[in-house]
Amino acid sequence: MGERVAIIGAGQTPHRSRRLDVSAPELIDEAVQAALADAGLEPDGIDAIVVGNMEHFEGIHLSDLWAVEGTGGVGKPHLKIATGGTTGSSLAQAAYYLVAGGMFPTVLAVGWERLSDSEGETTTGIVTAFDPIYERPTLAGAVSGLAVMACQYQARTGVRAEEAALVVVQARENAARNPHAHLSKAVTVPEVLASPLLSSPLRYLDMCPTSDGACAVVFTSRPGARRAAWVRGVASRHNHTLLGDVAEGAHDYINTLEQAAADAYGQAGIRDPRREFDVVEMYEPCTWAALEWAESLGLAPRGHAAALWADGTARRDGDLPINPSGGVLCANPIGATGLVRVAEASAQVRAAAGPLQVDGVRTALVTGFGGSFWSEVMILGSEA
Amino acid sequence: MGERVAIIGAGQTPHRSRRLDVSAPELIDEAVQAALADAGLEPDGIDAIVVGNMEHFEGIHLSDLWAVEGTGGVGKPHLKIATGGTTGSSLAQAAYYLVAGGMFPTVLAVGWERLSDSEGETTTGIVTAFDPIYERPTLAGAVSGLAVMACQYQARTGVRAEEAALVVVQARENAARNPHAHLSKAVTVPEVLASPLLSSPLRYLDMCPTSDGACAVVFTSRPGARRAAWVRGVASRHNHTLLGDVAEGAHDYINTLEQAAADAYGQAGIRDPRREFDVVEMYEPCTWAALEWAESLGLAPRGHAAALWADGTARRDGDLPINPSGGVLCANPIGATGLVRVAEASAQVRAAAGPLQVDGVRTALVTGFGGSFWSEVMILGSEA
Amino acid sequence: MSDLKAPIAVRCTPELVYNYAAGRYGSLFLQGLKEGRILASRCRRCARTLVPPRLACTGCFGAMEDAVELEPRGELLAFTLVAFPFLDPFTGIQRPIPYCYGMVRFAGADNTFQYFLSEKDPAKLRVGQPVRAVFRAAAERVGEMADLLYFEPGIGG
Amino acid sequence: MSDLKAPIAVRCTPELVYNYAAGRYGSLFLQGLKEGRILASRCRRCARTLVPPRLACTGCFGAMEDAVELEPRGELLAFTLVAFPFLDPFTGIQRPIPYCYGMVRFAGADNTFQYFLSEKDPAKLRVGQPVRAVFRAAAERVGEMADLLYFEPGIGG
Ligand SMILES: [Zn+2]
Ligand SMILES: [Zn+2]
Repeated sequence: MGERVAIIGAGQTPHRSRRLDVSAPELIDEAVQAALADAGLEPDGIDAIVVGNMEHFEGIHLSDLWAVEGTGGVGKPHLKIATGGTTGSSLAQAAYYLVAGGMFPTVLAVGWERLSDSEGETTTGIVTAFDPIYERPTLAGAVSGLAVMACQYQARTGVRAEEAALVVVQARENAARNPHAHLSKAVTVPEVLASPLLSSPLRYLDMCPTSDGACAVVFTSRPGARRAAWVRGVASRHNHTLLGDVAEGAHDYINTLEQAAADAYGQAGIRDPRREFDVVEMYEPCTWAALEWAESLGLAPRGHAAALWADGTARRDGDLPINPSGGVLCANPIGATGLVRVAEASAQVRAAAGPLQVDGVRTALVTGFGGSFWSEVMILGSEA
Repeated sequence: MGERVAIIGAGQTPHRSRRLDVSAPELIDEAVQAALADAGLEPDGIDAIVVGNMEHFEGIHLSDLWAVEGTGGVGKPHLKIATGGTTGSSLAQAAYYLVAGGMFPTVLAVGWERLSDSEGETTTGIVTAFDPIYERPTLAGAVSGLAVMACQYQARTGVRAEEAALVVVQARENAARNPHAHLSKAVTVPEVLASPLLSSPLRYLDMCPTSDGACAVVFTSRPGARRAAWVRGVASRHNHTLLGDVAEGAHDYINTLEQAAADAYGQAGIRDPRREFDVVEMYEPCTWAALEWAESLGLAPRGHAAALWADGTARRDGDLPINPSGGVLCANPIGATGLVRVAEASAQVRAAAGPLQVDGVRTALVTGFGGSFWSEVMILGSEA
Repeated sequence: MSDLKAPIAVRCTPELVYNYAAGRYGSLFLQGLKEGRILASRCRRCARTLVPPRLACTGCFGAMEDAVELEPRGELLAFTLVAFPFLDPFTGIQRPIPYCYGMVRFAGADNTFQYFLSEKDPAKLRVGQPVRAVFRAAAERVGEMADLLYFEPGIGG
Repeated sequence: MSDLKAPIAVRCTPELVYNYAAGRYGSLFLQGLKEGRILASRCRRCARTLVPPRLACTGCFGAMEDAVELEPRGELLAFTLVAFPFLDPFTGIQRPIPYCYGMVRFAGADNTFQYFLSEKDPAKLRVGQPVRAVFRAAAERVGEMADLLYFEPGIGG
């Protein structure tokens, strides 16, 4: 049902720890201009704009108002999306629905964040996203939320910290080719294991950074002759208010991802995800999450995802490259992060990924994570 | 283009200065249950939910996460909309688009706010919605922003404060019939003129209150045999980041409203708004705004809207009733306020407005206001 | 436009006050803590039992009309030791570290409850361990979350 | 669920710090204030002139590549006297009241600029009045908005 929808262009800023040379609208404008150029469009070729960040990180409480000069949205249909970590993937889904619904032929999705503006107090900001009475007293943001998940995963599977560490070792190798990446210095397993403990079992190098950056992606029902990545599946599963309801004891912590994947795979006719995807751009906020969630996505049997990284399968030249961009572990401008996954995967499908290009990509899997262990999945393909 | 969309039910909480007896999700649930009952639906009859507030008023920075237990949104497609004062009208527009696009047959829009949770510091919250470098130093929230507009209107038209005061005198008369209204005590013109100065020329009784409350409205493409208010026109105009760009000197301060009205009137075939509308539910945050904006809507010639209130036209038994509910001047749970206008207007069209019912309503005009003098317009009719 | 020689940043340190209504169900729970009791809500439609109690059932969106008291003990399903510094949004100053918290399933509940643990060495904790709730002395309890001090490893652990 | 006898509210007073990058155009403007100058940006495509200067033209979304200096005077298009108390988000304490601000169109600009007025009696102000910008003494200017003290009524007013 609905129009078929293609991605025909994307743009990113370099993601950095502090972009003091640009204001927020200027930062956004960098990504928007790059996306318009990549899509071969002028501003008047955009029919509507969806823009997102998490406004408490900047303390600007109408961030769409603030951003409008950077997006080119003055006088256009303009919608802000802010769903926490999933903001970027929600932007992509909203843009998809707006185009698929037939009312806006071409929609620009714009995600951004300036985490440096809150002087590194990202955890404080994240804590204020949760219930003030029951969960704020204990929660230490995404770090401790993910640590609890990792504890449960470790207890269930017996996977060791050195196995999880391989995820960031490989991510940094990939990021070394990515000019947009925030962190691209090589790290080793012993360095990961010796890095400071944040929240057991998570150490500093297990966790994603906080970045300033922006990303924009053009969705259209009228790609004409342009190289297109077609949206073949879209699914979102948000769940409960309280983390205590999320953690009630499914066989995986984040069953929203398994549910969203099943929905999207059904739409795209994917039966064997391990074989049918040519590349994955996964939202992996920490090393342990990459392992559990690869299993939730059906890329490895339960308890055995570590082998994907250990045996080379997930390498950029492996059988199923996972995050050839370096992923969230190497750049995390939160409101843009999920959209960067879409931008990278669409570039792979469009054979426009430059130094990051994986050979012969026809089908790509994209995920988003956020909120109270919310999950979003998008599948892109070279054919509609 | 798109599916025809009807409103088949709506629910509100009573709007009060402090609802300490319910938490935010419980407050929301009151409105949701009322809307489902009014529409004759069970929760499983809702295909998607759009929910909105302005999260900085509660300091809860994933308000859709917090609200989900109240909306019944667990596991459903679920989108947060937060556009400042326009939040409620944006919710209605988003729900309309989701249904019109054909992908979700029935969508529930839910708006809410608990302004008492920030201990009355609503102005502080609103200031943080504006540019931190250029406009926060001077701005005193919506109060001073609207005062500047009123100053310009007064200078241009010569309208006197006692003429503007009639707007709230009539609003309170109407609110006396409305069990949901926050303020329903009668006031007189001398009382308005003697009330404390907030920001010249606005006095305390010229300005809307801050309330705790919630509202929910059901939009569907499948009304069946239910009484329906059909959406016949939808338009939104958001503009610039800086108020200094807004105020650059059009003949009316808020030319977004004139533009949005022209767009929506075109969709609905409205040529003579003064004659063709049977009732108006206008977002009037202050008395002076009601005057200027009635002119922007074409309900009176420029500079002459005060006559609508002076000669009885705008009374609930007048020729063009404006805000028979009492309007924003009598209840203002910000994230719900624009949606309350839609709820009230749809009830009028559905002949379901009870003690507020105006005789023979076939066509209703609804507006929303917010942001940097943003405007939204929706037209409802008894026929599709 | 000229080159950027000296980029400027503008500082703002807002201090805001929020006062969150616990509402009917939350007030019941906090009042229960004052009495040293753990209160939950039960759904008549799907029999789900949830703590803290709330209006709408997470399983079926039904109204949870029955309050039930749970034994103050349960099973530890996951835990973490928080060791990094950050500003506590309740106070604006750094939260004392290190501290442990975990997800506890009360006996008879369907969900888990996130709260502090007494033990500060994660090596001494294990998933599946029984734990019990420890309250402030009765005279010091005021009807707030902090009336519940922490969970501590229980017998059988 | 039992009746609600004593509703409970939970207080939270977060204190947060933000440090906003002015960026290339904003830094130019603030540096200009330090020098006692009003700098604007001009669009090559549509000739619009805007103050403060910014990257993207509000008229055509073109890049505003030219900086221009404006005379420090203009016309008062609207004004208000703020007389009610509220917490200033810059400081967390009450902003000093009363104060006047207005919308000023600089000579040569297309938009208006919102800033303080020296006059505190609105009866002495009128729409259309000429005003001029008054700066801090040169030695005290540091490159921030407060380097511009206010607008005061000018000759011809
Ligand atoms: Zn139930
Ligand atoms: Zn221009």
